[in-house]
Amino acid sequence: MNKVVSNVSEALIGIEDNMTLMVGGFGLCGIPENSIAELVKLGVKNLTCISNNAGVDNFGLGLLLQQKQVKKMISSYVGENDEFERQMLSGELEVDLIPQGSLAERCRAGGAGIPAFFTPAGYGTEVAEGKEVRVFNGKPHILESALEADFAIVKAWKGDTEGNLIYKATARNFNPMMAMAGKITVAEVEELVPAGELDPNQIHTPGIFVQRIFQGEKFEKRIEQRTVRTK
Amino acid sequence: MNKVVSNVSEALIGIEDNMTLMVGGFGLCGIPENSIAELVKLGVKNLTCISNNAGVDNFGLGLLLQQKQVKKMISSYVGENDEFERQMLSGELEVDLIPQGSLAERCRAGGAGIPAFFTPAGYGTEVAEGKEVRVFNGKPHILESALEADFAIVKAWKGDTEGNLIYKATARNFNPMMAMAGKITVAEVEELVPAGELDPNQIHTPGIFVQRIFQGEKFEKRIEQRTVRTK
Amino acid sequence: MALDKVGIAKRIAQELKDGWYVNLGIGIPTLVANYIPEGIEVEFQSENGILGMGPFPFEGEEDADLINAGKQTITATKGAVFFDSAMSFAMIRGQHVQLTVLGAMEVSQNGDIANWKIPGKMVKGMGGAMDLVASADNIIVAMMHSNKAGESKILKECTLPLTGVGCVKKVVTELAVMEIKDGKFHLIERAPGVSVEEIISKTEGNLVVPENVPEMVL
Amino acid sequence: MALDKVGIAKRIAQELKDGWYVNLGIGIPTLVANYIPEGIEVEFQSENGILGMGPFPFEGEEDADLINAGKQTITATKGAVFFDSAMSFAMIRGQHVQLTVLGAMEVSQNGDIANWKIPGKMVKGMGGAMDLVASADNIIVAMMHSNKAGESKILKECTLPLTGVGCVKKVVTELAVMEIKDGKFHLIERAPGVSVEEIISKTEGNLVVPENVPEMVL
Repeated sequence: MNKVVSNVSEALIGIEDNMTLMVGGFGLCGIPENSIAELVKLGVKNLTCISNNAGVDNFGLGLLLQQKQVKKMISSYVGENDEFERQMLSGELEVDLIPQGSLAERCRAGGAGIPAFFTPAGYGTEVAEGKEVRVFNGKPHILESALEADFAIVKAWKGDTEGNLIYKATARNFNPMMAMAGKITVAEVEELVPAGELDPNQIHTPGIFVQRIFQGEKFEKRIEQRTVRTK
Repeated sequence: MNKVVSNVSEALIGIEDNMTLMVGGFGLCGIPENSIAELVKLGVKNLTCISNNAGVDNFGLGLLLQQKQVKKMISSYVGENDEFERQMLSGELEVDLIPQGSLAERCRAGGAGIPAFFTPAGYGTEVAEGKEVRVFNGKPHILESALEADFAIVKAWKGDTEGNLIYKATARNFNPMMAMAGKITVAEVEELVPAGELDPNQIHTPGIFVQRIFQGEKFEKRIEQRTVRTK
Repeated sequence: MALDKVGIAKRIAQELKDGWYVNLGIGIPTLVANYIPEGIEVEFQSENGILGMGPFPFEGEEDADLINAGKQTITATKGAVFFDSAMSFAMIRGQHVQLTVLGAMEVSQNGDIANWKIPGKMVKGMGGAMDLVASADNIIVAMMHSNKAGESKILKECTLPLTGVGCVKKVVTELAVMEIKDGKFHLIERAPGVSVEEIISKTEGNLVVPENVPEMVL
Repeated sequence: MALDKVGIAKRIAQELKDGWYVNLGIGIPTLVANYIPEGIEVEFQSENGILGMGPFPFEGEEDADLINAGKQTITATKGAVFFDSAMSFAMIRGQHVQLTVLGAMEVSQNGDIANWKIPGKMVKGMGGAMDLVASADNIIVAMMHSNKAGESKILKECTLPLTGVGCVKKVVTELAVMEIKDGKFHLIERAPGVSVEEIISKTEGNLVVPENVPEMVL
């Protein structure tokens, strides 16, 4: 089943204002750089973005925030993204902050047909407001619901023409669950190979979850915190 | 973190009458043969076994059924196992039959600290009896709870001294989720290698879930339905 | 003349659409893989953990670690993937599989299906069937119209413990293709040489029969 | 004399036990990895998807695809594993990680912790902290005893939005080691040269002080 599209423009056909997008990555690690650049170019607005964080001010999803293309962020971490924090505190941007594990599991649940599940994370905090609480084994849990998206945009290391994906190291992060949860899932990969070249035993995201795949033109792979030791 | 034990006897130390065991495998594929043989030898009784099915009459978990070591099976499929069916119909054996996907997800939930989740599988059937029903997106779902076990016994293709596991082809099946859900997880592997020899990007079960690992002495790998075509 | 198993499989294969991921149950459904219409590409999922199931292996090339949900030795196609059971049912429950074909002991006119248990007599277990029928949008049942005693299995209401409720969309038997909608069976096609009267007489459930019932073209 | 950050990290490192999997938060907790007691082996999990986190890479060997939860470039030890975020929090939520060390803005005497938000002023987000504190059996907080204005952060009740409820077991500050039980802080050790009186004066929450409070040995 050939899922290959010729370039990023073709990959993002159908993305419109007001849509909900999942965008893979953790910080600047494992983010779909080419697709994000294209979203800026397209100028689509009022997006709801589900992404663990929003990159930094001038890279990653931070670029969409700068252009005011995002209406709402569903994330676990703002961190060092000043523009994100500013827009949130000023009320320009709606933000739904949720625990990182719940975010990951809610994406997986969306892809796996599980509409809701109980987790202890967030009990007794703002996160639990308005959510059902139930005690299991003497411990209170809250009911969390599945997340889905019109488009999920993920980044992988290698992919084949059938849409099978392999991620590298910690660039895997949220990408596999988001790939499962998109009505249309777009994968940009560093290296696109013919079907049969990847070991079927070693695929991280089976191609059934991927509708479109392309080889990204350029990956800057910016490092957020370069920490080293000397020899 | 060295998880290596010297043999199957050492691996199963602590297994006692009345315990709950998860046993990996689907049919005779990916079953922990050496551990099952040892359980027969140990003669532990009144076991509750969580396993997709119970092998065949004279191999796999069928061996424990023959020896009347099992009080209760929690499975999705009886299939062609006549002794399993006989003991169930005669009432000698308690059986909790649950949908295969729910079984897999309940094991994963047990390992992942999710006490319960909603699934559409089984709604309107015997499986739903006594379970909470809730409608999501217009579709009724039932609440299923997590499964855990005193011991989970799994079989992998390759493993390293840290307990990291890689499975082969469809012998993976229930092994990864059961590995997550055992209080003590025992892995028997075809090939045991030093830490660092397996690609960290390609581990199916991270060693954190495995308490004991050993190289199985002998794997018969019996085929249940040999189907071939001629050249 | 009533169809044989191969005939049923051939007719179901006509329902396949290009680009679909398909789960085939044990028995007749498995045969569907042999009759994929020309010019379309589909991929077969087996719930024990493979996407891209290929034909049986050549003699001597069987691999005990590579089986389908029927425990038969199989092969993997180019671009196939192996995964665990939780991932497999994530695909199924999450409706990423476009078509499920499975067998049944009974089907009712509101789309209920029973195929896992005869109380007191026989218990095969539901395996993955309950997940499949509760999740799939598109379910085709491959079955015989009557049981060995000659009693209809196409019923007003199922008598056996259910596998799923209101989920079957289409039934293909040795005699007919029927759609289920509005709480009734709708006769769509009849097997070559089989009369509408025979189908009516062997169908216990409410059957809507249009004026013209075309013969299947296999 | 009050401890510096390294001192706090060194003291917390004494809590490590052989065979533990440990999650270290951003900031002081990260430093704990540098002071693992001799003769024991622990493995570090970082919730963005690695088990077996090693030291920072040598210059020129940084890999943008290999970072920790603080977005710092790291290395992987022999036997390390990479995984996705769902699997990572399965480990955490499923209590497979034996110890979590994290920072805090406030801790209360019943074990509540606040560390993600100052309403109207600052929002970092909870990241993985809510999952970690709700799940871990063993949580140690590394923090300063007071804020920059000199106000105690060791409180009767937290004033900031909570990260978790009744979960903190132990607090290590620049002045003291305190255990939390029965709704009170219990002074266990004091930093070298720091008086019990100073600790009492800087602790707003109820503090149980035994007759003899040993100095930390670092």
